[in-house]
Amino acid sequence: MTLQESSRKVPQTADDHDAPRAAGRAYSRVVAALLSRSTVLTAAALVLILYFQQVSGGLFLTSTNASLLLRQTAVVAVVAAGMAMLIIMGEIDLSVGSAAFFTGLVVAHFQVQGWGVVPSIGAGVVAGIVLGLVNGLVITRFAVPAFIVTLAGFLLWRGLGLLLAKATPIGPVSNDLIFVTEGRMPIPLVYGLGLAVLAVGARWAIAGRRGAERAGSLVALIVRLTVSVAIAVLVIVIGQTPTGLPNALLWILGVAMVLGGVLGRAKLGRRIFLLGSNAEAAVYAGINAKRTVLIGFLVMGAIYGIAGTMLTARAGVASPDAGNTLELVAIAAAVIGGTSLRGGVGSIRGAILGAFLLATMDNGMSLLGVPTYSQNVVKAIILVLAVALDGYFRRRQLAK
Amino acid sequence: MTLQESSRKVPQTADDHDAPRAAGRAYSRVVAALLSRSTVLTAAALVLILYFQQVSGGLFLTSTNASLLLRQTAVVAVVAAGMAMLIIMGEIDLSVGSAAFFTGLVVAHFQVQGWGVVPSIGAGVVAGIVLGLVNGLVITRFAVPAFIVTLAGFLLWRGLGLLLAKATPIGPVSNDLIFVTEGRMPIPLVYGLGLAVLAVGARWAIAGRRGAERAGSLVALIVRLTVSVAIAVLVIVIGQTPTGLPNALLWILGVAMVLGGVLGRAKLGRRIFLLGSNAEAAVYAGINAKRTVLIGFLVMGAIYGIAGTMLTARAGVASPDAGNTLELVAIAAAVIGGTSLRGGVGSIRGAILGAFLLATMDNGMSLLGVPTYSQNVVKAIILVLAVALDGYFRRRQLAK
Amino acid sequence: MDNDQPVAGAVPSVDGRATALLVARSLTKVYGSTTVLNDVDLTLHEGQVLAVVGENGAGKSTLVKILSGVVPYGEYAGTVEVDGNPAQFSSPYASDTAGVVMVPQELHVVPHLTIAENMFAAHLPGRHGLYDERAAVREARKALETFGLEVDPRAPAAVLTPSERRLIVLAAALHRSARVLILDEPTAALTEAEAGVLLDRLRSFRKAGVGIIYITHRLDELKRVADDVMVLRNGRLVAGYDSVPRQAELVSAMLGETLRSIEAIAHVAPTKPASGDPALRVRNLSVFVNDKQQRPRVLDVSLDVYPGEIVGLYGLVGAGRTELGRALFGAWPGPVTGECHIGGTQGLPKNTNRALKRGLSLLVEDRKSQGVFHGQSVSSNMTVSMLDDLSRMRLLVDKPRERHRVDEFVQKLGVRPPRTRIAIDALSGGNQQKVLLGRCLIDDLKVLILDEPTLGVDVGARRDIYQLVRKIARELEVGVLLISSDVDEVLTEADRILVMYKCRIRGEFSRGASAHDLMSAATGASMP
Amino acid sequence: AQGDAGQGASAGNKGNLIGVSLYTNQVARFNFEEKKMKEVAAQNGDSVISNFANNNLETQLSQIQSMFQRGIKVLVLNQINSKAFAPIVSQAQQRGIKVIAYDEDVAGANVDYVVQRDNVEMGAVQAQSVIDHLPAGRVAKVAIIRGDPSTPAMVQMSESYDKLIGNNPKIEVVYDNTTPGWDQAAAQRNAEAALQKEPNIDAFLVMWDNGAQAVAQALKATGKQAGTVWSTGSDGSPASLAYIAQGWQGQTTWTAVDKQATNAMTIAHAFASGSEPPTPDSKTQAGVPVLHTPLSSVTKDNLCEFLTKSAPTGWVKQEQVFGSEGASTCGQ
Ligand SMILES: Nc1ncnc2c1ncn2[C@@H]1O[C@H](COP(=O)(O)OP(=O)(O)OP(=O)(O)O)[C@@H](O)[C@H]1O
Ligand SMILES: Nc1ncnc2c1ncn2[C@@H]1O[C@H](COP(=O)(O)OP(=O)(O)OP(=O)(O)O)[C@@H](O)[C@H]1O
Ligand SMILES: O[C@@H]1[C@@H](O)[C@H](O)OC[C@H]1O
Ligand SMILES: [Mg+2]
Ligand SMILES: [Mg+2]
Repeated sequence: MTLQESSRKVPQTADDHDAPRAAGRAYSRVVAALLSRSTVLTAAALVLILYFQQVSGGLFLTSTNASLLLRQTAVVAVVAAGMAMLIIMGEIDLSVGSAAFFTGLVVAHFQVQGWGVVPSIGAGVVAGIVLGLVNGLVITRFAVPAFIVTLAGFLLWRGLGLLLAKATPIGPVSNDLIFVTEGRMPIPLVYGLGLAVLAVGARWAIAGRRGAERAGSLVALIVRLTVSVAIAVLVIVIGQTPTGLPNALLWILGVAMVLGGVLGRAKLGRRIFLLGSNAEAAVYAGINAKRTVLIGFLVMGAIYGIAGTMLTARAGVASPDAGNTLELVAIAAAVIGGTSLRGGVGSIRGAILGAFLLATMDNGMSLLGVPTYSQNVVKAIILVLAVALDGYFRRRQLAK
Repeated sequence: MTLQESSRKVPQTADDHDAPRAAGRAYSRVVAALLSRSTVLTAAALVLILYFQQVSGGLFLTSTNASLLLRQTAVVAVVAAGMAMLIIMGEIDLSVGSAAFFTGLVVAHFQVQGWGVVPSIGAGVVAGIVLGLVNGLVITRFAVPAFIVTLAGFLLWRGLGLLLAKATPIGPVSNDLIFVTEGRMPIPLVYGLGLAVLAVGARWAIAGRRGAERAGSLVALIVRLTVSVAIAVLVIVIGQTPTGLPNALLWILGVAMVLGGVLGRAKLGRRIFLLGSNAEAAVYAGINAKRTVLIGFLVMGAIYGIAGTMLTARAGVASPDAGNTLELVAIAAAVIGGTSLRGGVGSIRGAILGAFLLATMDNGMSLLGVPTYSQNVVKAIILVLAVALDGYFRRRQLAK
Repeated sequence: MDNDQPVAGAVPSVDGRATALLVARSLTKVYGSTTVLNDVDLTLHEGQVLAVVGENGAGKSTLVKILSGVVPYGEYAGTVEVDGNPAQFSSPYASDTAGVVMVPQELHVVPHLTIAENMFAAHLPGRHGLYDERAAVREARKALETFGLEVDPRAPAAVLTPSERRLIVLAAALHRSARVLILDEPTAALTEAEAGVLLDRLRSFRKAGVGIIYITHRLDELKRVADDVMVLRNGRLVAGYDSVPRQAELVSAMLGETLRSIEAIAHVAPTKPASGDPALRVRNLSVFVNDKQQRPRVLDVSLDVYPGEIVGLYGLVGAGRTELGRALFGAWPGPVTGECHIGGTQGLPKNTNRALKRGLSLLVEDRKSQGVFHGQSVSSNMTVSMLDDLSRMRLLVDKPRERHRVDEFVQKLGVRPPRTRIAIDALSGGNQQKVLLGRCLIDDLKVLILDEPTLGVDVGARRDIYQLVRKIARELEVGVLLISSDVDEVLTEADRILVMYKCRIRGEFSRGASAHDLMSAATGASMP
Repeated sequence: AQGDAGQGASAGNKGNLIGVSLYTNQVARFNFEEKKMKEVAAQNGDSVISNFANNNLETQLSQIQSMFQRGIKVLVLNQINSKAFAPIVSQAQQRGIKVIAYDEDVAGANVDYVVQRDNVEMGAVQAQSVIDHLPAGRVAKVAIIRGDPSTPAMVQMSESYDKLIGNNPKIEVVYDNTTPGWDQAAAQRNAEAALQKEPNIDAFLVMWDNGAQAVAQALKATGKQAGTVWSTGSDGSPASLAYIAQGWQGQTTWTAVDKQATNAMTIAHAFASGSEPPTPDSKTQAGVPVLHTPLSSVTKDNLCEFLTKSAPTGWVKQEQVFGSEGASTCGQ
């Protein structure tokens, strides 16, 4: 909107899924880290967590509540990741709540028919990909904007689903399916996860070391290693408590890794950023825009299937209101996480952090028994504050 | 998304609130008229109307139903007009449903307190302007994207309203307030309106004549005059039937004229189009972006107040669910009406036609008692078809 | 056709250059009711450089857009063949796959993506769908060596100046193994030296058998690079040569005027003596980048521009001229220190709006991203900065007056086609530039800063612009600061020339200085 | 009103045209009731035009006004918001249309008949079932999960909750919150928060089945055993009946929606054909006749009886409750 603002975009590069790395080349690494949207979000979440911990009399920071929070975040996080990908490429998806409701229904239907967990989920994912394909084909073949096509999908998929289910909850589903998100992560997996955290952390630390030309990089190395070890230890410790870690975490991590990988390391990801930044430039550069958009919606289709499975597993039934307003929450999470609605800018990590911030608020306020309407008021104010502070720090840095 | 699409934008310039005129110099006038989004929408609406008329056994095209349709369209039309303005300048407003609920509550509150119609509406409009000011200030001062600020407003205004009203309906309001939208337009006003239609029509016809360098302009003159006279006669005839025309029509026309005038004739409107089309260039061209955005939200604030009044007048009470999903419907109407979510392109007329198209579908299908699920399916398909056809014709024309 | 000259490529070339790489027959393109390309034939052989010239709006870009799939198959008439097979490109993606690579006239660089990503966009190195950043950086470095550009390919393209952006795109295109390479005004934004490098490269490509279509407004380049030349006028092929003819002959073919009338244009601008109070007075101005390091972009610059005077500001890419202009115009987001008087009143404008109110306007360097309002009419593009003067009650746009003003400008500036209600996107690049110049001509103009005003402007239009600028300066007593990387331009048009090198002014020359003097000041070779 | 009836006739409808306006299609029972009403009306020789209002007042008003256009003779009104409908009721009555308030009365209007489920009684049935299943000899810990406070059903059920549970010395309320939009996911968050605050909850007092299903899921996640924590619900949703069979839900309050739908159509037919409507079982203060719909509490004990006797055909199949192998658990 103003010059200052447009220049704000500069440090948010395509590599923003790994913001410190990209920005670090231009600015001091430490300051960049302090400034990245992810850090501000993490800080905001931390403040909230401490507050809730204080006010709830210590109930918030318990392993059971950590598990709860993860389970409550999971669907939004997964969908927000897909949404971020689409928004980055200049598209949007308003149908995701209805589509996830529909695939969740498919999963529950086959569960009730007595199918096993894997075939039921498979059916849900296939259904999701079909819906994604329909969205993608209409958008690319008939050149109808995604906003309109997915608005139609918003009406269509829920309408069809309600019609098929006669608006009654379908279920309950088997405990095996519930286990898929709500279940406790098996101990070997917990150790595996701990090791994975260590491995990734080590890479991160070394990358910081290698790329750094400035002093303080040794400090950075140490800080990063410490953080990684701390997280790994936390994973292993919490994973062993009676509540343990929920399997939902694996879904979040899985989707984050795949989508984060695609955006960060795959050629497809580069095309997505370019297409979203400047569609005309992308076409001139020889990018097949239609195919890229179609692939994007196919990936989102798979996410419909996963999200539907997770909705059903979490609720134990496929409820007629499942996924209501999911599209809005997911867009909010992505935008809070730094994805620009103008396209070309954003990150999976940010979107997932945005989802966590939103879920933390829900969880904390439910825990405190804050009345519903006041919850919304508080949530609104925190949202604006988080994003405003982020912008403020960023500008201050630039202005100094 | 593709070059084709970006080139589609070409004929829709800032002067496009009067699309046929602007495009007319570049293309043959007749073909341009055939192609404008407004024409496609009008045609789609006509087809629908004829269909409903046929299937309902002549119930659709009655003066009572016309009145009903106008009353049903009014709030969405008014809000869609404001939304189009904001989207054209590159902003968006997700809070409008909640804000209209809030201002409607204010109006109902003062009505219940025994205030007269004018002060109650005044209070609502003032409340609306305050909400618009808050949105605008946070967006421009703290540089938080409108999407986030108004998403917060979406939660906040409804949350506050529900808290204040203790989530129960406030009302009933006086018959005088109800009259403000639901009432029958007084005969003198009907005649006034008829004359106004004639006057505007004459200007339109003459403008066509003056600007035309090609043959067929005499035909155009005659066609335009005929159309204007026909509409004026229709207004006067329907206005005199026992049902008459509803006052809601005056609100639609009033807002359309003011906003259409601003976008088409005012400096502000010009800046709105330019800002939405290229924010960076706007800065170099000396446009005060922040002030323009702030004014835009103040105008939208006034629309909150008007929309709230209309919601309350129509329902007779301020209901806790008033204005639910209004933001989504308004965005859909604007986009269907040719407003591009990328900014810089759109028209008030299109947005209002979009609102009519949506309302026509609702009204017709309710009249037929089409099952709700099928209603959604039909609506979804018609939406996509209308926009796809529009794009198809436009591309075909450009390709020739 | 009003011309019976042999048409380039229509007959097989004398030296028996083997196969025809690319053949186009009777290409015709219509927009609405305007035919912008009319029955144009073209044949391109391996190792041939075919230059395409013509005035702004002649249809050059349209021609190559068809050849490269930007205008997709089905939206034009005529046929295209590659290697004797019919080619029906639906997008640049398709043409690219067939080995036809185009660098478009307008810059399409995404500032927040890295330089490497911008360079290789659709052709990123890597396997199994994964992007190999290291390979990309390696390749990019190799490609950038061509122009001796020392930038980090991992940095966002935002750090590049417009001319550097152009260079990375060119470097990337040259780096690809194209069979047909199409360059649409590649040198418009380049310095002489950079252009020289590019031309050398093209010669080596020709040896390797690549067919090259080369569009330019710099006719002096043709001798150094072209084998054949075709001239377009009003969408028609009006002349073709199988060698480079005399410049005067080309110009007359382009403009359809006789040689005599063209030569008569050559002028010597009378020098305007500096007198009275300066229109623009700058003292010790420094401009810093808005980040922690506070790198300076302009250091301690002092200058005066007198009413009626045209001061040239010459320098190489990155010298800091654009920053100086932006700072004076109130459009620099970072810290600025120093003093400034505009028309006698003191102080730096806080924002662009204030600058305009005080009578200072700026013609931006990057037309596409900072200048043009895409999708908006020519008219509203032109009047945006003077809306206050063109409104009634400071509220409504006075449309008749606006129309009048726009018609006047369109005529004065020679905008073609002279349609003011069509979207500006429908104008050719050079004509868009004229519209933007019109935007700068606010009422009470005191200081006009022109940043590379003749980028992509044809000889005829360039002449118009020079004449106009001179007229504005002399008649309206406006002080003009002409930022240019074109030595000839500053030498012929400026009354006085300042040269910038590394953030500072390193030389001042009066009319009649030699190109050599300017060059050595601009490269830091001679310090005053 | 200009000859709407005439227009209706000219539209060529057979029999009497009855308008049915229901506020949402996201609740199973209303879908069932709509179908049932159409069946009954067909048997009576009437025809029905029906609409669901997507939970939106504005939509419902518009749909009803469209029904006026169609020339309905009777309006069966299941309103979204009891206080907002007085004007439209009087508009209907001015046009000579009889109005039957369905499921709940309309405040501020004198409708012609009320066919209703008594939500206050429903709240009482649920609260009583909780009281009946309290552990002996100590103060019990109860969590309350209420529905959307902007809906009258929630307000009326709450009335009984507060009376029977609020001041009950044998009960400590450890958690009490509302659920906007009766949203199942939000209910699940509430249930989880309750268990987080107090892991040893004895009973959940929940207003509706979707909420009870959310509680079941929360209980499973905290490792509770089936049948150890009592919970309540309403509507006899098949999924909840399955949870009751498994012990994950205590009871559901069944409204005899088939009877309610039939009553409405019988009364509508009587109004439309000018005959005497069935005798009411009470009258409102203003003298409007009221026919109450019977409520019953369904628990594990009477589950089979419910499935085989009370539940109307088409509402639930035994395999939905007992799994694909349990089709004849209760016999045929
Ligand atoms: N999308 C469009 N719609 C309508 N007219 C167009 C469009 N694009 C180009 N034109 C017109 O086509 C003609 C040829 O334009 P083109 O860009 O090919 O010229 P050019 O020879 O490349 O000029 P320049 O030297 O200024 O770049 C111009 O008159 C231009 O106005
Ligand atoms: N927003 C910015 N942030 C950081 N550096 C910038 C920014 N804008 C420009 N620069 C830097 O400023 C330097 C000088 O700018 P520029 O090249 O435009 O000056 P110039 O003398 O006008 O050159 P040119 O001939 O290209 O116009 C460039 O090297 C560029 O890296
Ligand atoms: O399920 C029902 C709910 O949706 C309704 O609104 O109120 C009471 C419940 O029986
Ligand atoms: Mg060109
Ligand atoms: Mg420059």
